Amino acid sequence: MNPVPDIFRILPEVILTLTGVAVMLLDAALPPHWARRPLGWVAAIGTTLALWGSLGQLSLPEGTGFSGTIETSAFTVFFHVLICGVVLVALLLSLDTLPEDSHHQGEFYALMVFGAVGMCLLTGAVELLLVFIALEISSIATYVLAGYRKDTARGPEAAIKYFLLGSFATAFLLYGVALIFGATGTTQIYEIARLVPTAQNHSLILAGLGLMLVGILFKVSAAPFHVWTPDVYEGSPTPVVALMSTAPKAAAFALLLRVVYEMLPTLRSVWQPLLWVVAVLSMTVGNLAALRQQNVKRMLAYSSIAHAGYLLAAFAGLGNTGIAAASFYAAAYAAMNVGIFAVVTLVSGYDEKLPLIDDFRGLIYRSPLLGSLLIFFLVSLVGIPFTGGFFGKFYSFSAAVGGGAIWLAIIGLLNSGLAAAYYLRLALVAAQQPDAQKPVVPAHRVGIAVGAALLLAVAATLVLGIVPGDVLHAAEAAAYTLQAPSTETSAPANAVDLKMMMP
Amino acid sequence: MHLILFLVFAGFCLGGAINLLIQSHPINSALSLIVVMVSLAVLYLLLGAEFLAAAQVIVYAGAIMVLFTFVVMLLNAGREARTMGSRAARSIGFPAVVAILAVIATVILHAQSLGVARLSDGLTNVPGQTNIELLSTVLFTKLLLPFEVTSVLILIAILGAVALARHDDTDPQGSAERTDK
Amino acid sequence: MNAHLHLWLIPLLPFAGFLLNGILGGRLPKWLVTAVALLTPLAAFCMVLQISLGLFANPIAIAHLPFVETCSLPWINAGLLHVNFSFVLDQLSLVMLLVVTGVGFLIHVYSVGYMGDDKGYARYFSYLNLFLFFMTVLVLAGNALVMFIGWEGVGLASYLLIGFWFQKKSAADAGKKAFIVNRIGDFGFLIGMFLLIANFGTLTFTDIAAKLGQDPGWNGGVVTVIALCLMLGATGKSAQLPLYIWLPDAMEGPTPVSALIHAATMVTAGVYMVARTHVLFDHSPFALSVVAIIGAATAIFAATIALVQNDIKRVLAYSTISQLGYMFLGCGVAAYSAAIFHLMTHAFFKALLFMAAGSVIHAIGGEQDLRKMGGLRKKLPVTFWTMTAAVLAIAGFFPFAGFFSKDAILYAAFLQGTNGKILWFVGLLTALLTSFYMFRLWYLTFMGESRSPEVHPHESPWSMRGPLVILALLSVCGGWIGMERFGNFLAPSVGVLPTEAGNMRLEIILSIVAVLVALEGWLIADKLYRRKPARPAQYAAALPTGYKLLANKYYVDELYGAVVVKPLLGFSKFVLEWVVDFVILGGAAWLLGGIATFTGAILQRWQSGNLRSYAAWLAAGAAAVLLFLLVPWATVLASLSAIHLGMAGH
Amino acid sequence: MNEINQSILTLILLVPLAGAVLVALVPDRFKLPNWIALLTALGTFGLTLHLPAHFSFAADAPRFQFEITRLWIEKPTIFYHVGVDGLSLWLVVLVGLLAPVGVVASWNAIQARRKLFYALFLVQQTAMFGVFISLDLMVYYGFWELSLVPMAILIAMYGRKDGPKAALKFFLFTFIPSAPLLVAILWLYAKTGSFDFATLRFWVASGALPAGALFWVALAFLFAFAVKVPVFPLHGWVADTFSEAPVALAMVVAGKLGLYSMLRFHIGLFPVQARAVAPVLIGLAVIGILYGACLALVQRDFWRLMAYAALSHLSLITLGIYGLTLTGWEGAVYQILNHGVVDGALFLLLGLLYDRYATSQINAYGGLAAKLPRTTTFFVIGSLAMIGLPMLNGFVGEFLILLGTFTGVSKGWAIAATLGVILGAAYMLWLVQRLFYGPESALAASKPPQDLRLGQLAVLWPLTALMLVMGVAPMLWLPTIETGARPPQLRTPNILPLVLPQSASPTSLNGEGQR
Amino acid sequence: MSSYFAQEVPLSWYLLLSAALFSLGVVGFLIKRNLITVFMSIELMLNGVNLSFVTFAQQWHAVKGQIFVFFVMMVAAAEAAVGLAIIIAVFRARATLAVDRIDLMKL
Repeated sequence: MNPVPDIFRILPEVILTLTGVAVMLLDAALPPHWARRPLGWVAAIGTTLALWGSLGQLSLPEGTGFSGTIETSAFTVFFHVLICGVVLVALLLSLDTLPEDSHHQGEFYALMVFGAVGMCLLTGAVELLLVFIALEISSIATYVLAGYRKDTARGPEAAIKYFLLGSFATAFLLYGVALIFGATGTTQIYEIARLVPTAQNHSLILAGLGLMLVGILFKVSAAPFHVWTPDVYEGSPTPVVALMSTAPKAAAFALLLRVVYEMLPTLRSVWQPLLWVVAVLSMTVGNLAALRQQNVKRMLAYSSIAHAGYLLAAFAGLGNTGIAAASFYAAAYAAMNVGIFAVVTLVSGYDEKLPLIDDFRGLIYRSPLLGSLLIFFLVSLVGIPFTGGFFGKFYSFSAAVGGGAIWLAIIGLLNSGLAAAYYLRLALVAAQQPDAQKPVVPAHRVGIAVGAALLLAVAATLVLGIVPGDVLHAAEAAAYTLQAPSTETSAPANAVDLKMMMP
Repeated sequence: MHLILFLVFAGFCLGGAINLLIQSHPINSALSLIVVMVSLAVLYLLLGAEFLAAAQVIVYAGAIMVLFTFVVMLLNAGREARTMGSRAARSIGFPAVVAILAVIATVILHAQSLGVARLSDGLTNVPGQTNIELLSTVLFTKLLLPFEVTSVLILIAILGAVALARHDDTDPQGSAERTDK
Repeated sequence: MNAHLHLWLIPLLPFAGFLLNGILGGRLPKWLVTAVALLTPLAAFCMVLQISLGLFANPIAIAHLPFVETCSLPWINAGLLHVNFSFVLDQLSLVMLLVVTGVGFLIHVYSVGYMGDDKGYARYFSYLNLFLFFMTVLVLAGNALVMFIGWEGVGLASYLLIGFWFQKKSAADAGKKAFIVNRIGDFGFLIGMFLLIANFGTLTFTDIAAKLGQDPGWNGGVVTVIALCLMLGATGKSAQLPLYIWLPDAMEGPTPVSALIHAATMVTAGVYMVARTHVLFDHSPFALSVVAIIGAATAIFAATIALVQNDIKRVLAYSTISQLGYMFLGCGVAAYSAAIFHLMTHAFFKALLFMAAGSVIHAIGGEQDLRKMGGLRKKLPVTFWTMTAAVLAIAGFFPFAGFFSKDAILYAAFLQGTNGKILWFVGLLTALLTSFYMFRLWYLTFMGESRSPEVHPHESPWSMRGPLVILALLSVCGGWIGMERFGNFLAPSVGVLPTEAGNMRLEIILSIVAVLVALEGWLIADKLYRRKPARPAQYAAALPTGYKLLANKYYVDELYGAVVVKPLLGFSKFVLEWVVDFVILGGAAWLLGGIATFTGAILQRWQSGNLRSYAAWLAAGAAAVLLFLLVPWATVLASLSAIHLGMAGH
Repeated sequence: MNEINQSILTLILLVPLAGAVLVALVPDRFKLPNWIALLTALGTFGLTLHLPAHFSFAADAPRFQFEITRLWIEKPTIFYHVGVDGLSLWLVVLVGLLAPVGVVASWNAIQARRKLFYALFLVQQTAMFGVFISLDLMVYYGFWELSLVPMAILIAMYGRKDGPKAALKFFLFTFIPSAPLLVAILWLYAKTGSFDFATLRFWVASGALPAGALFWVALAFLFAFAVKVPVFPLHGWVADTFSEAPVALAMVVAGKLGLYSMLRFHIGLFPVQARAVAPVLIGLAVIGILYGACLALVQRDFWRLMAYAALSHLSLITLGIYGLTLTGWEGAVYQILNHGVVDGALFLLLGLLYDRYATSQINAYGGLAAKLPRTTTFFVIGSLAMIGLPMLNGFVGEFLILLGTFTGVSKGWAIAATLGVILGAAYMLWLVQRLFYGPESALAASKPPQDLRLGQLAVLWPLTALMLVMGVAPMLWLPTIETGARPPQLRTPNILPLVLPQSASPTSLNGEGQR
Repeated sequence: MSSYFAQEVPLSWYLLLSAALFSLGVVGFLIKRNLITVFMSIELMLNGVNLSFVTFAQQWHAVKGQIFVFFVMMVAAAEAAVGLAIIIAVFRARATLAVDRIDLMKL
């Protein structure tokens, strides 16, 4: 019945797991005084292989494996590639910025790779049980990584905040799953989608949806579930922030797409306004709060909240358009955000001696390369054309306008104007004359690994900004596979007949 | 009978949970939580989940809570300090909890065609198949992947726990920052 | 008619001089600069002379005037505006050309001596040539826009030349003032042009005249408005009330410049323009009377100020304003040819007066104060005699040039009914004052004893004396052409004199009255400044208010400063810059930013750092989501089930 | 030749970009960045001259020429669609002309981090070219936004006193209004499925789109453009930007982009809606003319003076545009060119003064004319051109605009505008006087005189000659502009076909839904 | 009286109990001042959810619900290991377990 061996359906995950195990074992096996840096290269190579492997999955016929628990489709491949790419960049970044005498480098790399397993699974899972496990894998990996600088005061605080609030939110998600299970008797996403229109207890489904959304929106740090973000970003090592502000978020967005568009498309009239409000709230709150920030990482944390809002705006779009726009935005956001955190890592240093915006003064004089890159990524975050940020925003709001949510687009774009204020503040500080009175620690040397990481991020941001056609094409293919054509025809958003859901 | 058992253990559950909240010493809270869990195990039994009842006792009450108490002891955690609480937690949180509970309760009460629980009411209709057989069959066929993936989860948890809890001999940085508040 | 007049060469010759001296002047030897500077206007003058001789020799050719020469390529051809570079040669422009190039050339020659030691020699001559270029363009212009080139251009040249000694603050100020005040006049000119295009669709003078002639309906109304707008332009350029204020200050420039630009040629452009567009004025009696009144008022107003000025050039400047008032008076009574006649004679004697004054100033080392002169008659004989001719001419003594032209204007005014009589009387009074202040100047400068014995005056070089002599001859004989012949010659261009109603006897009586009045002026001056030199001071002391009023030029500059300039600057500074720009607009932007930052600060408080409050927010969010999803749903459910039940009931 | 015509616009876009990359790559030695930038700028200018040389005026010639259409992104359908018509042709050349001027103006002014400066300067060039030639709204929007970035960075890095603040102000002022613009573009796309100018124009004219929404869409377009121009109450950024921006950028920052966009994408796309708001714009423009002139009168800093002067002049052009008369349009486009040329020269000179004397306080100057005769001469000529002396270029545009307003709009507004133009002489001549005339100031005496050098003369001479030529022979330009304002197929006199109120013109596709 | 000895209990009662436990867990998170007890509150929430799963498994006769609970337990164990390790790390770094003192990072 299933012509494809199940193992191919989880090829990237398998590769990543093997890599993680290999790193872990090597870490244990190597003599203690040996450098652990090569382990990072092993992890990077493994991630690259996984990326390649997930591209290979494109040749598989679309379908599920392991008794309908995991799916392989253009959608999963899109997000797999995205996640593996981000993890790869984060690994390369860590390679050069983790201190040489750090004791757990091996574990660090292994955790990153294992986290990637969870994220990849999350995008492919079509069984809520697997979703839950995958979510936990990626979460636990990031909890630990967040607290990786356990010798500092802030590291463990970030970890415990992230951990407790994350578990708290996961409990909500789980409750939601339970209620949906209660309403339909199954946890398989396709079956739920099939059963929902005829299910009896719709309020149960709605409650379940609401509670699940709490958990997912927490992961994407959308307002009002964003409160953890600035604190955790501030306390976590910057390479980890580069990872966790992008990859788990992308995975969570994939999950959100799957939940709302694939699992509950018939409830569009219900979740769409909700996401509309959340989108507006996220971007407004994120941008306004970022205006006064002095700490770069906190500022970028607020900015990532705002970006979650921009991305959620795409959900106002109809069917394929919305999914494609959201997927594209996820990619663009990942590229530029991982890039800017890479730059921030290099400037602030792993031990973050220079966390404040004022510490970036004259960056372009101290290090023209880093200064230019910082400005480049900031420009992309502002959403200037010919960078990924622009097309991300463009597609997202285009989808919103297409879905009739003009006000959302107007609010969003005005917000992006507001956002320009603080992005530009940082850029302009970097372009200012350095303060001669204040000695500054020189930025990290840009090594091969970090160079490659930056190159990847820049290239991705530029490709997404100048020739976004292919990526958009992939996103559209992903959208097509996510949403069955039958539901696509069920017409405009607000025209969903409520009676359909009645017993 | 079922009703009485339910009422008794539900009462234990709620009592334990409330006690968890009002006890100020972590050990007492942990013990209250164990009460909740054991009571839940009984309720699982009432709902025909024998395996889970056993797992609840073994895994939750036995393993997890032991871990908790162990850590409480290890860190020598005393009574909760009377710290200045967060006003938001009360002024925002409590109404929110009430709202959540109210909404969910309403939903549950309005749910249609919810069944009833009977003692020894199995899940399977196949004669001769126990619940545990059914459970394991499903677990190792249909849900094989999640099960396998759990191993990664466990691995990662161990790895993480080791990475975080292991005490470093050298302390290259952070000692200065440790004291800052 | 000869189709190859190449009128465009007339302006372009001086322009070539301007370019050569302007660009290369600093590096050329002085003799070459002089040669270029003199030869180009001379060539232009010769060309004009040749053309006019050719015309006079050939009456048929004169009958074919005006001759229009148009550049085959349009200048501007866009939308409603279709303008070519077109030059027109008719009697009017011919007369003007002769005056402009002739007097212009003489002043060039004079300048060679006067400016010989100046560092900016080449620059000076390039500006002078530039002025001639623009002036000839103005005169030759076949349409209003080309005239406007010359119009603004002479203003520019005037600006440059007044401010020639730019390191003197007063000179630079005066240049700026001249340009800006002229611009106010230009405003009227511009609006007039817009109205012309809007109403006639053309700016070409001949077309306008033709259209006006075709339709007798054009009368008053819009034509009046156009005429008044043009008149506003003319008052600016020709220093009439209320825009005359720049001209006295313009005396800061080198004296030959004052002679050329601020006496002989440029300031008469307004008169020329009115004459050029006379058809418009002819169709608007109201505009004409406005012109006449402004002219008469300016004439007497400026004359009174001139009575008490002590700067030799300022006396001449106010006398210029006054004489220009005469010309406008002439225009205002439709005696255009009389006005042009006076323009021509005035050019001769006023240029002469300025150049003689320049010669005096030159001789006594730059001193311009009349009170420090005196007794120069012996030392500067040539200057004295030429100046005397000019004074007699301007005072209107027979048979000097001024007599004929002034007489013609007064006569024409007298014939204009009751109002004309008043105008005539004002003109007569002005003649009295003119005679008085000119002889006052004459006495103070040349008669009596020297009041600055330490200076040793010396006669100017021949390059300066030569033009004086020539102009003196013209001042004497310039009027002998006679008004009638001159008027007949100009008639095709500006129409016939409205004097047909008068008669010879009346004209002679009036002439005698005018001469007697001038004589009276001389006698008073003679009494006050020769026989009883202490009297003026006594009079001044006896009438302190009046004297101060005159000496301070009626406080008009101060008035403008207080009424226009200061309020404008103050308004700009305080209301616009401070209130509008800074407080309102800046405040609005600041407020928006402030609101955003303030909201941000409030939102930051959300981030208390406390885990439990974070959890509270999460719980609140969850509650909000649940309520959002379920509460409206519940009501919908209720209503829908009611419907459902109702339907099931059936 | 055909191949060149096909690719010339792309080349114009790419050459500065390539130059920027090259500048970024070479070492900062021997003034290499300067030379590369100069050569690139000159080369690009040469390329732009190809356009007028091969522009066809034939009655059957297409309106847009040198057109290229290539699919860029399939969905949403974005075409790389570029082309020029009479409106944009000369603007492209103008941008090309100002590039070498800018390089020369920066030659000595920019001493540190030249690579970055010239690279960004050249990127800015590309962005500006892009705005003028794009016929696809998305591509246009891309360049429109892109043009902000190099400007902001350069103002921040090379600003005089408070660069970053001015840069932020500039950026926010111009960036935030483009948000509604993007929404409007997206809305149009959502309704029509196209970003193409011609297609959208058809759609808008067809009456198929809801009129109420279209009004707001047009307003969003206008708002973005009006800030960029700037139109009166939205000029808050101008003064600070002018006083901080490096000379090379100050010459290009105001005016052109916004004014062109008004012509092409506001009035060109939404003639009916533009007509509805035109009275407001006319009023604001006249206020802007007078307001800018009055404020220029009382400025103490010459950059700020130039900023308010620019406000005044740009408002005049706005008046010409929204007067919606053919005369006014031709004058307006011509005046954009004039303004570019004249401002280029004046800014170059002021920049030199600032470089030498390190202050922009007008009062500190005085009496420079004796020491710097050439500077003075060129400055005076530039000022005269600016205040509209006949025979110099400013006059032609000014006269046409005022005439168009007078005859086509309202006599009252025209008179008020003319008054403002007259005021122009006051502040410019006063500036000239305070800078160059009068007794020599301490500042002037403190530095050895150093008049214009060869490189600067090499720029100023052509610019000055151009002022004269443009004043004497405007017909070298006006016919081209007319083909843009009124395509050759339509020879209805004196009326803009775009704004015919009723369906008198074959191209105006007004349906019933619009009035 | 006989109803007290009934052999069946409506599942909604179980669900209400589950909701109550969940809510109490939330309340615990909000009011407990010790990191460990806060964590315990989360366990309480999870237990509440588990009860729902088991109840619904009974409702649908679907064994997946029970398996889900099984997995939740496993995850809880893993979380407990990591969470307690983090708590230990916090204690080492800050020498306190008071929730309200863990607020170095704010605004």
